[in-house]
Amino acid sequence: MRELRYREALREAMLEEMERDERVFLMGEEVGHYQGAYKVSEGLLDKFGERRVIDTPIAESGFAGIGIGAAMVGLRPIIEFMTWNFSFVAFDQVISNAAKIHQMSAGAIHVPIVFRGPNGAARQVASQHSHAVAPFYVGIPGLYVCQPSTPRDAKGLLKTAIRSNNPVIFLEGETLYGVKGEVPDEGVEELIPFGASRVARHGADCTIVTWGRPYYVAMAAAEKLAADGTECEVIDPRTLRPLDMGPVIKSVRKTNRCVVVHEHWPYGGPGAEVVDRVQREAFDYLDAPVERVTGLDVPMPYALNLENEVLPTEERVIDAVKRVSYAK
Amino acid sequence: MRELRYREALREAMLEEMERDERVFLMGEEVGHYQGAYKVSEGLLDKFGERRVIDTPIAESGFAGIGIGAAMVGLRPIIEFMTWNFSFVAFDQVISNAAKIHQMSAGAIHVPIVFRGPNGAARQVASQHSHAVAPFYVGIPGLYVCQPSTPRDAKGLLKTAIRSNNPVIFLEGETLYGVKGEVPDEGVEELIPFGASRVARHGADCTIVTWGRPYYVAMAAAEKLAADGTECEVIDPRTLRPLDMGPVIKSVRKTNRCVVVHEHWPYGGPGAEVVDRVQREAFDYLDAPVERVTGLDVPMPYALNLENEVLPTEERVIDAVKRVSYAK
Amino acid sequence: MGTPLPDKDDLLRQYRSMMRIRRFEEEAARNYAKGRIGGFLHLYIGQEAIAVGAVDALRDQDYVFQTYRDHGIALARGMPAKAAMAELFGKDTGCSRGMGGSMHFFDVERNFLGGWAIVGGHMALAAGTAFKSRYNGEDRVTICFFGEGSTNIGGFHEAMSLAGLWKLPIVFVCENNQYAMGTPLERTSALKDLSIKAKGYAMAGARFEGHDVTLVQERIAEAVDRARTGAGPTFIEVLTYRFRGHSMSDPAKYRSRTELEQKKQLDPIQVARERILELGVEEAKLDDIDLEVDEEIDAAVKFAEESEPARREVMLGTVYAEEGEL
Amino acid sequence: MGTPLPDKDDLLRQYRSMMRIRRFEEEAARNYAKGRIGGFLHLYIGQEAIAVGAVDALRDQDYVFQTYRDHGIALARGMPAKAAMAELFGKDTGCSRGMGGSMHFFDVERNFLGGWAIVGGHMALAAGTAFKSRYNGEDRVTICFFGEGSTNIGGFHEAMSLAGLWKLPIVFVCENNQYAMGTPLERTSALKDLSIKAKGYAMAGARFEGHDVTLVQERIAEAVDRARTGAGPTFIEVLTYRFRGHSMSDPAKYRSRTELEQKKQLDPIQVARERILELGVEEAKLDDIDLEVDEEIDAAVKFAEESEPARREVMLGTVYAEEGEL
Ligand SMILES: Cc1ncc(C[n+]2csc(CCOP(=O)(O)OP(=O)(O)O)c2C)c(N)n1
Ligand SMILES: Cc1ncc(C[n+]2csc(CCOP(=O)(O)OP(=O)(O)O)c2C)c(N)n1
Ligand SMILES: [Mg+2]
Ligand SMILES: [Mg+2]
Repeated sequence: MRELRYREALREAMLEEMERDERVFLMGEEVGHYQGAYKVSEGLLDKFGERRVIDTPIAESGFAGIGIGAAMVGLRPIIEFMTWNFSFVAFDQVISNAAKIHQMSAGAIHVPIVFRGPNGAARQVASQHSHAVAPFYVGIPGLYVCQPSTPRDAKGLLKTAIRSNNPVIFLEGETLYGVKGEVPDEGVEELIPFGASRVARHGADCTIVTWGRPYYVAMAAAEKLAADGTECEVIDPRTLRPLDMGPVIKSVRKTNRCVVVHEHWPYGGPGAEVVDRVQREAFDYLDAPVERVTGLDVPMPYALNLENEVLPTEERVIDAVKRVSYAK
Repeated sequence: MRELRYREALREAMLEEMERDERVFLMGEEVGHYQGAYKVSEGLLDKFGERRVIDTPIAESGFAGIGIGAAMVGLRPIIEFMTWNFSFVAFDQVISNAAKIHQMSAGAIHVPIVFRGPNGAARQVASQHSHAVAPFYVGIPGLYVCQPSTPRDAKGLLKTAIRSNNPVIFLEGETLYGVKGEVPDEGVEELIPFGASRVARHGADCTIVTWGRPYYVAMAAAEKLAADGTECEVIDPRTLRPLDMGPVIKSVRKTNRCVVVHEHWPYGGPGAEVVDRVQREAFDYLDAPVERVTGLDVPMPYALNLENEVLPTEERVIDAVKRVSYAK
Repeated sequence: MGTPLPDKDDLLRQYRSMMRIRRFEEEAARNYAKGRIGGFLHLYIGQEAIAVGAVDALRDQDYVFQTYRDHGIALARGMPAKAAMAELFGKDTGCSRGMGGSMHFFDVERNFLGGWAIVGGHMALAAGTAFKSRYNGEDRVTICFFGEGSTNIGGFHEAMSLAGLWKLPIVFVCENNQYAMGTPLERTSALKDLSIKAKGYAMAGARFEGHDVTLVQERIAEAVDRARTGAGPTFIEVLTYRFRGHSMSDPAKYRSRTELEQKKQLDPIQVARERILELGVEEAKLDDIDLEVDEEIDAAVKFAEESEPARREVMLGTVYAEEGEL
Repeated sequence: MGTPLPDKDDLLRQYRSMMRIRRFEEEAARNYAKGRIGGFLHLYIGQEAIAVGAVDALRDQDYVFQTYRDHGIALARGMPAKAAMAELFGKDTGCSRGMGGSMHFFDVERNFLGGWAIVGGHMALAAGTAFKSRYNGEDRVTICFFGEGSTNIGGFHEAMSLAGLWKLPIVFVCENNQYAMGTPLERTSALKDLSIKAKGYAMAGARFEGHDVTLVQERIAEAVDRARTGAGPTFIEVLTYRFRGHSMSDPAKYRSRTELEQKKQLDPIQVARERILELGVEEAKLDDIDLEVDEEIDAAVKFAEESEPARREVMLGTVYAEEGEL
């Protein structure tokens, strides 16, 4: 298999789906002539022209709404938020419209739309630009939420998202765009289904559930722990809604311990939801409370030394695994 | 003690605080001449005049922002959202501004502001108007979140909120406004502190944590269970952020069982957070997994028969308590 | 601009359509009072000429969006009164199968795309359907209604900005009924003449009275034509008045009896009735129409009463759409 | 309107202020390239006459809001270069103690209230401070800057609507530097002359070139005066140009070298320099100023380098404000 960067994998997904289906278009700020603020859409304007790669003014609520409206009558928009921080000005469009229309119309209207863009901290962009937004979207029935960690998952999930007949929240990562990883060769089509957690690392001592940027932190921590004799099973849910707990529960029944590692703030969100379901579905197997390693409960400061403290670190993951293992 | 309606208790809190502090003002749609869409602010315009009771156009993001700006330079606004559903168009103002300013300015600027209004289902107002919004706000550092269930808590917490030097999310309930309850007599000032859960009912068999409208459902269920010999301890956290787990943990150590009852959707939010903390802090005391009784995971339909199914019911609470008690 | 000369048959048809809305809503109000209808119920009574005139300026293929005050346009567009009334009753036979209620009527077959309850929230959606028409090279037009109170919210501005910039085939119709709930225009807008707002978006603007269905049809047709021929969107302010409160729970104390009575002089149905009589039609003809309408509405109530309640399976089955080729 | 005649001393002071901004930012760019500054860094180079002219139209008591492109106005308002540079370096001695960075400068003492990174998000805040001035009966004015790309977002519209309706003492200054990131105005707005937007809010409007600091001061002073005397807000469009990319990561390929060179002919600092020489000041005097500014900026870099990093205690201690009487 070839290696691609996460950004390239996303681009390929869009390119292939736009070639496959004329109803698919990309709309957002700087997606066209500028080639994307983070170059995810590089080359797409040249290939598909201004009809299908559409630069917008700064009006997230407006163009999100235009996307939803276009989806209601048969198109399949990909709406790029330059970053997910800017989705907050379009929040009502997503929750009150995109998520509701299919049911409100008793199933008469479909809203096949993908909202995508970079999510989470992006190195020193400070508190208004560093939100990990999953907690705001995972709870909303009517939406799907993807947060792929690897290039392969990014491509396969984005293709599935574009073909979905439902609104999809697609959370990428500015600090993931440059990450390289294996992706199926050209011509080999891979659609990764929603609701299929991936076991990224096998181990019998502790289950780690993680997604997004902290996936790499957890994987690195797992390597270090392995050197000390503790083998972690690392599971990436890939889609946070639906949340496939099957492999997690199976793993916890084996390891009897669980640590959840995520970037978002500690209170609630998918982090707490995973804990809730683990204690519910693997209650009799747990030898210790489920622990979480999260972003600290503060607005993100600008200074790098502090940002590094706020985000989950390998040390904090290792400590948590040790705590649930009653080690040292 | 006298009896007041929840709506009257809120009105008294505003009236007393506006009399006490000239910097406090009320702003929102129909709060003045119309006397409040739900009559919470009835009479306040007559008493304080148009300078301090301000009707706005329909521009939630604009007037929320004006409130925040006014708070930055020394005023103490109460911003009424006609319902919390409409806070979604102002979401960015709350998360990116209100919650961030104090830290972004390194503590130089204060944002003493209260956002209040009715939250949750309000009988057949359908999916765009029935959001229980706590999950969207509880996770945000920099905010406090109150959700009082009783008139007394409504008054005492709102007074504390108005005097707070921080932004407060204050979630009322359209279906609570008419509820009557004891409130300290006139002249007896009661400020209920944030982060102080209230034990509403004592019992040794099962702990129920609940807030908002479902508090009454849980209390009624507890009475029925008591008739059958199961005594529930019902705890209302009153503020969801900070979340005072002390009394809950203490209770679970006694009852060894816990059920959480809330209106919001099942995924994440304060519901999952309570579960997370209970399993973490009372792990060795739990005889069963913590269960939750929640609003169903669907947009709220209009039809009354379905709305009644979506909202937590006494039967579902009773069933959950029985399940965690391994009864019947 | 003078009042255009109506065609007799058109006017009779429009009279019937307006009367149908009026009787439907009067019946709805009665049934609300009886507790058979719940939630919010916003009546369109007094504004009927706008919906009816607009529909006649449109083709069947054109898309229509409205706020929560949506019974009028839905019925004008041809929704059966039965489906409308059953929706209010929360029944499975309703136009939204009991999921939507009064504020969320849908009739996709007639390209009536709702029924929206968040002020300003539907305007970008409407622009999105116009975007799609252009994307597909169709000559469809979208018409989007909203109240004058909605012109201050961001959703209005962003939809207007994008539609103006991209010259989308859409007509924005602001039904200025003078009040947003209890607040009169002068307390929500620095502008008196809202049509001036069009200038800020380099868009065509228009402003006229809304009680004469013939005039409404003609003036909206101009804008529809502009949109259909690719000449860009229009922002229209129609001056009107609602004869009832904002919703059933509003006693409308904020306006005087005199004001109301004066405005009722321009009841669009009365205006049409008089015009029809002037055109030489016999009164009995109109009375026949009234009777037929009464019968239709009575039948709708009966239908609604007797229908099965909204179904749990529909609720659970429509949270997500099925996957697979669409 | 013709160009007003500048006063020599004023112009020298303004020249120094503009030069200080220019050198500060050039130094910031160098240190960014060296990796000493992180995140986003948006330079104001080319637009200096606006900040400096505006500040001279204001009183110390007046409130000032700006976007993320905020170094210019902060320095013009009197923020010490040391505090500004230390903030970019993420140091505890920075104007926001390392919490805010480039986009979130604050200097409450000088009533400079940020430094905001969400397009349109700060405009209602600014209106809120104007609301407060009126509430308290103070004769303060608020000035709020933003780019032309921000005029399409809801936050702009709602702040403008409310300020217009309530006649708040505020001046909205749209710095039209022709581009929003890589997008030129003609692709974001149907209007060419943005000042027309004022009409939609029944607000006074103005439009002028931004390279002549004297003109800027005079024209903004008119609007400030209007606000201070209770005659209502003004929407101003100032035509300008940024000589650098949108931020440090933007090579600005979307515009031609020729366009840039042509615009640089109207470098506000050069324009001021020539005007000063015309007024008979010796070149050496200007060179002295340049030298003094260089020294100040060098000292600022040194100060920033040597300062202690941002502190964990500040981060944790400022999530919530302490309670108690304020
Ligand atoms: C964003 C938002 N804010 C507030 C409301 C509550 N609300 C519903 S209708 C209404 C008044 C609307 O007035 P107008 O736009 O003039 O329309 P009309 O009801 O007169 O037809 C308000 C405030 C809402 N639905 N959405
Ligand atoms: C709501 C929102 N959307 C997008 C962005 C990303 N963004 C930052 S600056 C900018 C361009 C702004 O252009 P303009 O308003 O003209 O100001 P200028 O940068 O030219 O000073 C964009 C798109 C943002 N910060 N906020
Ligand atoms: Mg109205
Ligand atoms: Mg610009």
